[in-house]
Amino acid sequence: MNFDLTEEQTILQGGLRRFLREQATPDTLSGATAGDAGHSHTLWQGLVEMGVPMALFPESAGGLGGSGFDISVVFEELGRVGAFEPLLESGILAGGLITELGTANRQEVIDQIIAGRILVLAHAEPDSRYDLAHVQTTADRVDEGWLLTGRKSLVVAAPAADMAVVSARVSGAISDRSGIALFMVPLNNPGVELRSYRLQGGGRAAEIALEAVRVSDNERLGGGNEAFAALERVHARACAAQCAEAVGLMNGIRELTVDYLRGRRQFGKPIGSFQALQHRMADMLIEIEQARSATINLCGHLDAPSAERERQVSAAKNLIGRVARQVVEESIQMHGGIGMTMEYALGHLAKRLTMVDCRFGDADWHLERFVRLSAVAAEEFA
Amino acid sequence: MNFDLTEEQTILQGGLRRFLREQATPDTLSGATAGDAGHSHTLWQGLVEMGVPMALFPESAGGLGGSGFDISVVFEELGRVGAFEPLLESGILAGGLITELGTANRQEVIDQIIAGRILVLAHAEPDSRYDLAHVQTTADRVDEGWLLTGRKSLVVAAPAADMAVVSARVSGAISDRSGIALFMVPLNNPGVELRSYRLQGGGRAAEIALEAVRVSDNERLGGGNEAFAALERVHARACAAQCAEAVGLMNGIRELTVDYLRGRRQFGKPIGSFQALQHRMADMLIEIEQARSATINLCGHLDAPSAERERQVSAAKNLIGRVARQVVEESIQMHGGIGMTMEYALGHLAKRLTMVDCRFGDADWHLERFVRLSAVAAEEFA
Amino acid sequence: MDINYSAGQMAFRDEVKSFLAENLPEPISRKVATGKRLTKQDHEQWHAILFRRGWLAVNWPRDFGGPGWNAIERNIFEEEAALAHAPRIIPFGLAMLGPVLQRFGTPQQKDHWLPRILRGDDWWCQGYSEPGAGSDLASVTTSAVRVGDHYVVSGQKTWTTLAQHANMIFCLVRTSREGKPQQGISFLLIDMKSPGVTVRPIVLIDGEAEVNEVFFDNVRIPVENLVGEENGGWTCAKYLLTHERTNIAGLGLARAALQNLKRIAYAETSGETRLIDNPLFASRIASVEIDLMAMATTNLRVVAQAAAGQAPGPESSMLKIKGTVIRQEIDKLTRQAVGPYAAPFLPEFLEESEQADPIGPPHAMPAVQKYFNNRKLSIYGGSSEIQRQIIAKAILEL
Amino acid sequence: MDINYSAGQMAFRDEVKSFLAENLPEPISRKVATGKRLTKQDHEQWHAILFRRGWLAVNWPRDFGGPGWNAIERNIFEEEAALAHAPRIIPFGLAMLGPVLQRFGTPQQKDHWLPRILRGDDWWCQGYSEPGAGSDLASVTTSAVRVGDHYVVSGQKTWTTLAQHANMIFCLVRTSREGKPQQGISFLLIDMKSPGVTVRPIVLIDGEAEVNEVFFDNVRIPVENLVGEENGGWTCAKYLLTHERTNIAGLGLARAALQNLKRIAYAETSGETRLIDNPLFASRIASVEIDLMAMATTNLRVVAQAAAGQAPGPESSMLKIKGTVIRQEIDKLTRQAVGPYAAPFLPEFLEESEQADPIGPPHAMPAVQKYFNNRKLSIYGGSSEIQRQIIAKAILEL
Repeated sequence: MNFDLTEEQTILQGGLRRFLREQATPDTLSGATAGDAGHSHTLWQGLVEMGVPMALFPESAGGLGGSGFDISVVFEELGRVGAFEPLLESGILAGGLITELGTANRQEVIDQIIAGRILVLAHAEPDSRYDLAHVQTTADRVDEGWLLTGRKSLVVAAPAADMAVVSARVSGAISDRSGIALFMVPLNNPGVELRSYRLQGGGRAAEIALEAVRVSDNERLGGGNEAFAALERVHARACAAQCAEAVGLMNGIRELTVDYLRGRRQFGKPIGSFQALQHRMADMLIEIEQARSATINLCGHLDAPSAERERQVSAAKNLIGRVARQVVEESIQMHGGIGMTMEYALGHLAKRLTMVDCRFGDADWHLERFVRLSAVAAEEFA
Repeated sequence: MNFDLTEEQTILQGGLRRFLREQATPDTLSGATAGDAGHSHTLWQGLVEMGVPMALFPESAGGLGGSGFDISVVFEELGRVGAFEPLLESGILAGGLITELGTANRQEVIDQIIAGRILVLAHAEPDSRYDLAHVQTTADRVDEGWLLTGRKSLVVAAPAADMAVVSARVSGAISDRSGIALFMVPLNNPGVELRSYRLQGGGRAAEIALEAVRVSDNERLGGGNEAFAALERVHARACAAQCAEAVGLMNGIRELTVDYLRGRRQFGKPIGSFQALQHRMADMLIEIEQARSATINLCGHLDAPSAERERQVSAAKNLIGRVARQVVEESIQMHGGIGMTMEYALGHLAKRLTMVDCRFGDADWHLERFVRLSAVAAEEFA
Repeated sequence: MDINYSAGQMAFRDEVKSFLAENLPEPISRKVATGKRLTKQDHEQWHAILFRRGWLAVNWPRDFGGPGWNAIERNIFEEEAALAHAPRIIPFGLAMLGPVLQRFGTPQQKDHWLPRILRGDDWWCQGYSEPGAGSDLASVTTSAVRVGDHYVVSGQKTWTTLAQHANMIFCLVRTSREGKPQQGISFLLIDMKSPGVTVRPIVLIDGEAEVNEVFFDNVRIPVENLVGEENGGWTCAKYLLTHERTNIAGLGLARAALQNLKRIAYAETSGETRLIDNPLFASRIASVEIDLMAMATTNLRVVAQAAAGQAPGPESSMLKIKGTVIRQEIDKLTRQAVGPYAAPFLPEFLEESEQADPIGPPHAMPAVQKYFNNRKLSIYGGSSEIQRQIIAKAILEL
Repeated sequence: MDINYSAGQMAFRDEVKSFLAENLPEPISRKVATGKRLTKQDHEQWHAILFRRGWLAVNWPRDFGGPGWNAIERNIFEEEAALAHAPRIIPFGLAMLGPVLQRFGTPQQKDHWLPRILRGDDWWCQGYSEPGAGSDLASVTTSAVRVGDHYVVSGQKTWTTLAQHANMIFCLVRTSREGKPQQGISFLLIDMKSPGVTVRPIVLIDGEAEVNEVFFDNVRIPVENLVGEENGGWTCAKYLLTHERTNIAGLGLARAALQNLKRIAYAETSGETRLIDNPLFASRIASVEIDLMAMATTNLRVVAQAAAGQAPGPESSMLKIKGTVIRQEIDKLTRQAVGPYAAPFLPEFLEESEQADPIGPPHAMPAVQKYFNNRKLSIYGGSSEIQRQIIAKAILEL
């Protein structure tokens, strides 16, 4: 049992924190959202040069680690300043699936991602809500290839990417776990249409329409039609990244709020001297520590058998979602009006933290999932 | 729209408050629980002399009113001091069913109840939890009468009563609404066995075993086998009484707690000057007012069509249950150790308020019931 | 006790309902119902309609052009208007300044300003809050120095709602630094077209610029724009705050929001199941609905007291806190109900004129916008913390 | 980072598990598991078993007869013991007084008292709280006046846990009224058999008499029973409080309580449905289980710091608050799970020897008793309010 970072992780954390504190200014972030790409080339290049994408891949794939705690170190720092560079999309999701399942040119693509190429995963659809098995987009066999038709939704960072890993159904009903395949699809392919928009939490996403998009067998990841297990595994890693990012956001918000409570005076005293606020701030701190522990639990179980891993995913997402709400609402309340403006740093952090609950399943969705996943283990009481 | 009591109600309230403040002392109450009857003859006689049971019956049955607000006036005062005289059991439940359905000697029995005779309703059973339709006790037809066999549980005030209204199944499955009949059963009948015990909230109850208890057709209420609707109607009135009692308990607790916050000094100041406690006490006050409003809503809908009435029952019971927990836990916490002792008045009030949630359905049970009862009304959105 | 409206009150409610059905312009109510932006013209149009009916100045006495309603009638009107998706009546001139002028204004001020408020000649905004002052109103620093028959005003106001539409602002200004902070405050009416007044919008987390900063740089205001006595503005300010509190529970708005939530929960599905049929989500809706049912009665109890002539006291603090908790919980559930499509930030879809298809369901963006916007409910008009303080002092006497 | 125990720690845990399986008397663990009363003899028997194994004084150094465990090993032991339904180790002599004597006692005091504590020759209780003092320990008024080679003690202590079993009590007493309140306090060991000592039980809302009042009426105590310096007792008191905080999260107890809750939720049915299959109730259990999973790791993080030599600081306040919230929520759900049979008050069924059939399910009365009893968790050992204050000052620096 050991809660210390490795030396490499400590160095990465320190470098990343310095870099982001200097570079990921509110102006840079709002400028990034406003631009077409939805992210900052400066930040992205900086992250690539520091080897951050490399930290997300295992050594066997040319990376530096890729463990749960490598992920958490990186994403907590991104969260602390509210950065939204597409590391989760390119490194964890698309890169993770390519690493897991392989493609004809697996290592070449991974090296490109590590070098800064941006890929995304186009998986969710307009009606899927948070159901990972929901795939209505179809892959129809033609000659040596496939025709993909359907709609992909909320593809974060798609406007910054040139290539997407696209899920499509080869067989089965819309919500079957079986019969899902993944394909590499260049986003400038004929039949691919993007509609780009801004996100509440910063950055951009796109809705993607696929109209009989032609792909070859070579572009099918892992060469098979049973990608669900890999999707679930990679989404567990994405949830870990998101939880770590949320912990970073919570701590960024905590620092702002404590500073504000110390500095802001009302009725002749710093408002931080009012006991009611002190107690609520103490409660918030306790919950942030709980959020960190839930994230540690998830990161430490990413390589566990899927039943236990997914139970930890839902535990962490539920707890993070609940604490996120408390931290957002309490921090804004303790700030008063200033906490509601986009001119003050809290605004962006609070919005981004709110949006954690709308991606990969919200707190209630995961609470119910946790109940289902725990049911088997619980039969000991029957 | 009018939230004022009638002149009669105001007089009753004032008299009752004076009487109970003088007579329902902690010693009287704990003595009542310790005694075999589980209630205080002195208090009971006083209530009868003041005409309190009479206030619970409609004029058509020789009473003084029996409206929802007559009920709430009486039970709020009982609650304020934590009294547990068997008014709900005798006046509302047993008396209510006799009033609703009639017996051979209806008015005679009602007059006796008004004059102080104690009857109870033996309805719940060991496995019924909060399901009002659950009746496993059987009534088998023999000659001109019936043989009752089964077990009745948690019959509050049975040790003080000489007669019970007993529910039994004539037909149908255990949880059917149809096929339930009610019988007047003297508790000294052969085959009736009582096991008496104390209650957490004060007073006594009994488990009742019925072994082929012989009753005649005359003793069947209303002469029919479809008593469920009356049971539900009378239980709505009982819930109103219980909610009003809870509001009384909450206000008794509030007064004790506010006094304590004002008088108790720590770190050189009254603890009521600590802002964190002030804010929590303010929140408690708001919820107690909500509890009062929920009770008013229920009392005002006791004569509404059953769908709306029962929706109000579940709304009130849910809200009262939630607020009761908050009031109990917060008031004990704000008192500290003294709040946990039975030597101080809070102890009994807090226990009795806690037990409100364990009778006639707890907060969650009624929340789910409210969802079901609202489903029809909600179809407008479909 | 009787929880039902009297026959007269029922008839009045029906009258309100029919009036709304016949006179509330559908394009406007559709915007309100679907969470779209209202223009200045929308507000002015609705005010004019109410003015013609004599129902605009709901809490003004009949002598000044009000409808002469008691608290129960006002409550009925406000609730029905909210349920019909009428825009709120912009309160600054009507609910706030009007009563102050009626009580403290000179005959000239009353004659001049009150009819203009009713006719909509002026759009008023409120110059109370200052940067760094928050709920501590007495710490006003914007100064007004008497020079001849003018005050020269310098300083800054903030959180000024809809100042972008306003041509007039009523301000608390400091005319003296002697004595207690409350003693040197005056209540001044300022023409926003005056040289030296600038307005800067503040973008909030919902992406909208509902509030503003207003700067005063040596702005000259004629002394006849002083309301009440010089250094007597605190009296006006306190009087105004008690009047601001009509409809403080926001009951009609809460009911309309709950209906909207249910509508969305019926429309949203997860797999085969409607969200409304999800036991956990249904229980969360039920819980807040039960709170709302009780608060409706808590509200009526306070309203009935007010109608019986008792001034609404610290009970309104209870209504504001609980009303806010309920509305914010409904907003949170609505945001949760729209699911992943809460993520897109699409302020353009708050414009009725936007022709493009929305991203995801059309109810998504307004739901998120409202969730963020309504964080304000617990902050403005006396934060929930201030309200708890009032309850602790005035009711609990702690 | 590695969230798993090392091989050595795993082996230690297995050793603890086997020891418990082989040595914890089944009649005792059954009482603990089913919420029955433990006798004084039960506690003494279990202490003696642990003493023989060298595992009784978990936080004493090896030199004094402790096992020499670090914080992680202590944590493993305490959690396994709770899960095996071992009685808690009565803390007054072992966890509280022992460390104080080791640090501040004279050689004679150490030689005399420490072996007696290990052997169970004395049952100690704690004389800290006084009526009217609550969390404000420095306001001690029980007085000790030096007369020759004795102190004469008069006054009253309260909330004295298990004083009915005790023959010795360590007390904070006032030996001076000069200077700050903290400066006139001394730490005194008092034989409860001394003339003038009386004990009065206090019945709590769970119906049990776990705590007592202890009265001192001119009780003569030899001066050699003073620990530390006269008027230096505050130092001992503070030192003791930091040691009281081992296992403050109550993790093993929470896990055992959660298992008990699930067992009951499987056994209780409403109609055809097991309570555990009720979506709302299942979600409430899941929510607290998720909190507990996270707190287990929060606890290990603090424990790992302690094992690395860092003194447990204000983080233990976070563990106490959250641990309490979790245990009280589990207790509340357990009380809810037993349904209407929570109502009977049947203290006689807390006796293992009771032969009669219980009223309702046998788990009902212990569940209710525990719900009421564990209200104490947020009150004693520094209330949750005091803990929040510590966090605000020491961590947040507000």
